[in-house]
Amino acid sequence: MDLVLQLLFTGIGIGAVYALVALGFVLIFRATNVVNFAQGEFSMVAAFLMVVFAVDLGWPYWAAFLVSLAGMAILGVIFNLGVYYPLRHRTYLPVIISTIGASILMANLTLALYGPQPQVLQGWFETQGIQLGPVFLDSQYLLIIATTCVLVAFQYWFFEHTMLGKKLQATSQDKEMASLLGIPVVGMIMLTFVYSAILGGIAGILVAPILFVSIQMGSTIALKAFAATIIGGFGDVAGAIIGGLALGIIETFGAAYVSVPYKDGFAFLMLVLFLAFRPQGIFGERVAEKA
Amino acid sequence: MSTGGQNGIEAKSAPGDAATLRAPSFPVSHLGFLALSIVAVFLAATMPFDGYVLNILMQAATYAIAVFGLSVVLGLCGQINLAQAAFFGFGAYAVGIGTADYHVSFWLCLALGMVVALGAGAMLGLTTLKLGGHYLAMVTISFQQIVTLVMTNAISFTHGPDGVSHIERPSILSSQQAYLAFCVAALAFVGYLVWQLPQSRLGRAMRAVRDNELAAGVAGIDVYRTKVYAFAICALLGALGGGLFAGGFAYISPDQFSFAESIIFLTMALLGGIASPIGSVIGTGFLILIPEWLRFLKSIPGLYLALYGLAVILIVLFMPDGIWGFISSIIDRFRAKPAPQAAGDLVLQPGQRGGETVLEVNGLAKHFGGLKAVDGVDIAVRRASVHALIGPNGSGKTTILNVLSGIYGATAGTIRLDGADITRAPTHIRSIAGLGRTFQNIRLFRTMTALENVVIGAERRGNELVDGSAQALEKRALAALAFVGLKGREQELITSFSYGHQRLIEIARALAANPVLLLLDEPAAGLNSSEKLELHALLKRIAAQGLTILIIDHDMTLVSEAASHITVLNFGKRIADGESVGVLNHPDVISAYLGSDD
Amino acid sequence: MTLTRRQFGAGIAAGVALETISTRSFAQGATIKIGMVVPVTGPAAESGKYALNGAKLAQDAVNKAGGVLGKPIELVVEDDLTTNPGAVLAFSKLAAQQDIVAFLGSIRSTQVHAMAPDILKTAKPVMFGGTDVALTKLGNPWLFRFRPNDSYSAKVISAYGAETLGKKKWAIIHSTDAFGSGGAKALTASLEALKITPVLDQGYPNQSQDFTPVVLAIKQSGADIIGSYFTFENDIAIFARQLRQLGVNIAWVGSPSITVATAVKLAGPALYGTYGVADFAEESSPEAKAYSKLYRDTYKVNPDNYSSWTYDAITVLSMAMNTAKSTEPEKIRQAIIATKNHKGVEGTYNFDANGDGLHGYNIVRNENGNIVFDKHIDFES
Amino acid sequence: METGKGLEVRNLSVRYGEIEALRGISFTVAPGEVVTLLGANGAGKSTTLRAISGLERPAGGDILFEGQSIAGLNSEQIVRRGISHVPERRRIFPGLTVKENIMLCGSNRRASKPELASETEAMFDLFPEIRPFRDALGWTLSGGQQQMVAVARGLMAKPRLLLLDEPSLGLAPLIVKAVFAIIAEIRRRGTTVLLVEQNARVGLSVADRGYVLETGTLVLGGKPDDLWNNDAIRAAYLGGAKAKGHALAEQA
Repeated sequence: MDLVLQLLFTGIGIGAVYALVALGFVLIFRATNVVNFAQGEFSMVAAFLMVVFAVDLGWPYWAAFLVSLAGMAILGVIFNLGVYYPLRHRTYLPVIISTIGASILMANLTLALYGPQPQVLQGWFETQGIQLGPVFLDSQYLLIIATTCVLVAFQYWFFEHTMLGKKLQATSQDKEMASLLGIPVVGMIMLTFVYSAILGGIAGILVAPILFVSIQMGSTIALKAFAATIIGGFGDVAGAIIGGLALGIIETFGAAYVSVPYKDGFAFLMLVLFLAFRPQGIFGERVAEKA
Repeated sequence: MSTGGQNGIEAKSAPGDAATLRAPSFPVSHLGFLALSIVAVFLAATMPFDGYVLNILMQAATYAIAVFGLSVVLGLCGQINLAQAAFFGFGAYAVGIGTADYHVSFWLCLALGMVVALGAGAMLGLTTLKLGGHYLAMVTISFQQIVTLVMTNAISFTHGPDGVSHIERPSILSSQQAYLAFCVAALAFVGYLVWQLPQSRLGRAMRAVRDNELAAGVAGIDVYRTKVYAFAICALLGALGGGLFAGGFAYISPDQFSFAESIIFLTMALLGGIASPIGSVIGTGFLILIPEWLRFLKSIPGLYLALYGLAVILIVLFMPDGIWGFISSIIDRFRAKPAPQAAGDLVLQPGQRGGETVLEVNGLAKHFGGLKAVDGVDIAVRRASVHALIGPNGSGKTTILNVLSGIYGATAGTIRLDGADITRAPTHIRSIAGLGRTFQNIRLFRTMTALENVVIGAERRGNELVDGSAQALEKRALAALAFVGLKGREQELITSFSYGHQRLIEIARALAANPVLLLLDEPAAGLNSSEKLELHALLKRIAAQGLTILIIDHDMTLVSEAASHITVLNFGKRIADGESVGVLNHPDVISAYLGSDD
Repeated sequence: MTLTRRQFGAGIAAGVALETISTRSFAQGATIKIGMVVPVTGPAAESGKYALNGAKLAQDAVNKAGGVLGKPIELVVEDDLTTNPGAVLAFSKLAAQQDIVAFLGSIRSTQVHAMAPDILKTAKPVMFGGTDVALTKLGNPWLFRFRPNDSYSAKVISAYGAETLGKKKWAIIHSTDAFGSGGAKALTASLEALKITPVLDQGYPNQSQDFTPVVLAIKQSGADIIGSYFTFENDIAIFARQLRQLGVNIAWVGSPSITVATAVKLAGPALYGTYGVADFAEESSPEAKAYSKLYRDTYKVNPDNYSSWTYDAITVLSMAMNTAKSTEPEKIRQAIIATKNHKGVEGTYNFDANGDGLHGYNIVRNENGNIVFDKHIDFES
Repeated sequence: METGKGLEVRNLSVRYGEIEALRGISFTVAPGEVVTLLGANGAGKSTTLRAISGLERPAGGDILFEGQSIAGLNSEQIVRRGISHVPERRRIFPGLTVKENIMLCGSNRRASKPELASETEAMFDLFPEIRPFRDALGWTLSGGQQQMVAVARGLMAKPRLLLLDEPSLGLAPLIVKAVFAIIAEIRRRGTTVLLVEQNARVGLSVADRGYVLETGTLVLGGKPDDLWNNDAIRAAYLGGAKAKGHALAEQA
């Protein structure tokens, strides 16, 4: 039982990381119908920015955090202008390739600028965690789970209770109609990329104290997050969260009870099963195709 | 996932492709290819290359074979495959494990690897039934990841991450140069086949599926099977390349067949231009050479891979058709147009099985959720008549046509064509049964010439007027184009035709199939008045040959003059049916169109 | 520094005979070129940088001491992209340059495997650092190993853990790549020789984000000592942290990666008190001490085994060429094989007929983040 | 018509690649007027509206609104100038509620959220039929309800010119009547309306003037009664004698 609880906690923790990155996927997909294969690199870049500001320059943690996220916002703008916007009228394939190119570019540019050494980034808390009976709760995982909850709540509030959120939704559902209502569609898409970059950045900064800051940290998480997105159903925020958590838990338990070396296989096996038998994900499409 | 016509890659492709890939009319280029291949093989066998150049060339040659596979599945058929490295690995591991551990003949291992990959590829292709776009991409990524995991972890069989060393190759090819020459020969051979593929029945089917799935189905192509074939061929070529690669480098390990490698294969295909094997070779060569050239940037780690990533983005942004697409469009400007070919007369001899009624629709309904787009409609089309189906916007006409041709399944009712029940038959089976149609928004295969479009129509299984030989197909297609008045423009690409002429080509495509019944969906939409007159004359000529036509159109002048019988729909129901003149003066019809008086 | 000068006294003497320089050296014969295949990019780019650091130090030392046959040596570096095909291409590119007399290969065994067929064809000596036992038994006469192979690391880990620490219940944790699974196999074998059957043999995939299941498996197995083969530093650091967090504080003797600077930095306190085998240990010899000081002065970071083997390789290679008075591959080969009792920074080199130079390991301990030399265990070759 | 007021379309042409959808049409809509564009499918009616609201770029000609050229502006800018377009097939946002759908159109001008909320309430007064569905998602509504939401949404922009594209499309006669009653109400309140209809009788019933389009060309224009009694309109819809030769009545 102790074992199960401990595995469950870790599973939820790692699942929350997938969920955070998956949120970014879903947002961009909903706004543009494009899968951003460079989403993981957003996390990596943010973590390196954090290292630069908090470790190398020795700024206070919160200041470094805010400046890093501001940096991510700028990256989101550049990404939109350089990688997505010029291709917005083309089919999905060139956009996929273009985001893959962007991911190679970001990873290796970071390597060129910062060098290959993995870096240490301290967590928010001094203490490592809490011993709760037989279960050790890592403080950073607790923070990640809490942040995921807060961000989901924020996202819910933002999309359901603000005009801006409604405008973003309208843009993702029918761009032409949105522009007829005076909604600045180009700006909305820009905003989506900025927000996704920030979300990816938060995920990266939160996970850095656990996984350390390395060039390839983004791509490993992103593939899993991608799987989580499909399991949850593309285009559904709640689905991304559930999918991420489910994946984290299944992976952890699968590793404990089935096989550690094939751990990564569970994610993809689940993904294939979902695509074969329930391609619409756990929740299905929220919006019917034929109105 | 949408399965619309634009599913897949860009509909527009290198304008030169179709022309450059046209082989049958250029016997000289066959010889040219042979000569070039012989020279390449000779050079590979005799040039005093040092080890580095040999390795580079060997890598390029074997990779290019795998990239050919992608040019088939992606370029010809428009389906994405992000697992080519896995298939490459199948071939490599078959040769590696087979020769190193079991000392089986290289050739046998190579063949075995190709067979296994063929099976796996077909299996992957089967998923296209339900999935397209991003989902398909994700399935192939998952397949790739699982294959990598097995390669790494099934240590007792694959040697795990240690990889397989001491891979053997046939004794006659034991020298590096001999082996390279052999790889180049294989490259040339496969390249020739891939070059010729677009002109084959299967190749045309793939291109049709890529350009427009709906139209392909309506033209009698089994879309699903075509995709499965494309995946299988892609996997087969991947495995061939991988097997040769293993023989060339004598050592393989799982990281050579990872997802990252699949991306590199894809980029190679895109960089060169996905629609052509020449593009594949160019792309492969570039992507193997560029990192080598850029090694001078090594003083800053990561810089050249960063530039590589940037290059990928720039290519996608500014050279959508790849390098070869760019070059061939330039070459194309200086290419002389082929001489017009002689065309015979088009014969329309629809076979006759059933009785007087060619199409019998009973109680047909199509509901979309709560929306009753078509609600219990009866239509009977008499043999050799022109029958019109009319009604205001949103009355359900196009829905009926889509149900008739199998694009939508019927909610209720039956459809009998020439005596046979086709209510549940898939699109291509209906076409084989003799149903031909055109679309309201023209659905032609846009990267092909007019002739190729019409040849696909003529190829319909069940067309008894052609024996399936290339000459017979071409002859019939030429006749069909001449029949609609486009003689002399057969070799031009669809994009160079005016809108009105594109409509005529679509009709020619349907006519070439020698259908039992021709469905015309708003053939006059978007035509100017002189084009409408031409269309009218054409309809008369078709009717004169005894072909039954069911036409939907808004141009009442055309409908009333061409059709002998009219069925009128409103709100998904039949509101009038009978001889033309009577129906058009029917008060319900007038009020449906002009609004009721009350 | 004094050390290296002394070493190369003979070299200076040999360098006088300029005319004897092989006619094989071509137009730009002003330097003796040594090719080096190293990961400049990719996941192992970091270790590549260290490897280069060590090689450059040796290059400077050799050149200051008069070079080889009177000429300075020059490193020609090619990036292997941290991939096997990359290594093959990098090597063949270097091999195509006729004036390169010898090469430094990779520290990664799979890359050496991949390059081996080309090395055989090139027929010039290649110094490498991969520790897979099989590499020097391929029947390839041109391979020279400058680190102790895995059979020694396994022997040393098991001997130290079972005999010095007196632990009998072993959990073996290893990456599933070539290095990890090879090491685990060797460790199981050498424990069996000590009549010990491990209670747990657990592989994990590289770049794992979470080791909770592994740690819990160790907990359940009731092991009292961990023997580990980790490939990547971030993996070992994540594992170490989770191990401590979940309350496992048993003894731990690890493969060399547990001692490298990055792992020590990343893991912090989680690795305190662990033991590692280290081909390089600062305190193990006066040579290693001198080298460490030089390295630290030059690069401002602590030295580790990524740099020490390349340093030794360049040193021994230069020495061999000076001894052989030639850059003929066969003569260099003979001279390297003949190298006995050379005190390098990694240990004492006694080359055997297979091309293995070292036959033992240092045992080091992580004391509050400092790697402290414990003892050196050598075996007969 | 005095310049500087209403809408003036001058020699407008629009191309879709090969197809010339509009071949140089000119017409005007005076302030307060309801003008109906009639014509068969594919005649260019929707294209005209799309060009005015900025969804299509004109290939030639000009579009003046209140004296200023709006040709070439994008649709976001045009809606801010006071032109609201209710497009064909309604285009309700399927994943937003009715209330949200309606509220969104207020976003072209500066209005606080409470203001928008109270204006939305006012819309429900105008369209009492959809008030019960205020919190239902868009896609769950019937065609007629969707049409009302679409019109309400269009009105929320407080337009001086409302473009309505086929409001009767696919609706049962009773619902069509209801929708046109609302258009009459909108007209009574003084909003200028440019209406596209295929249903000529209904389309003309609320109009001050009408025009008939045939394959991208205006063939006829005039008062509703004159148009209704003109054989050409019957020809345009039901075939027969061509409508050519009828002079386009120029407005005073």
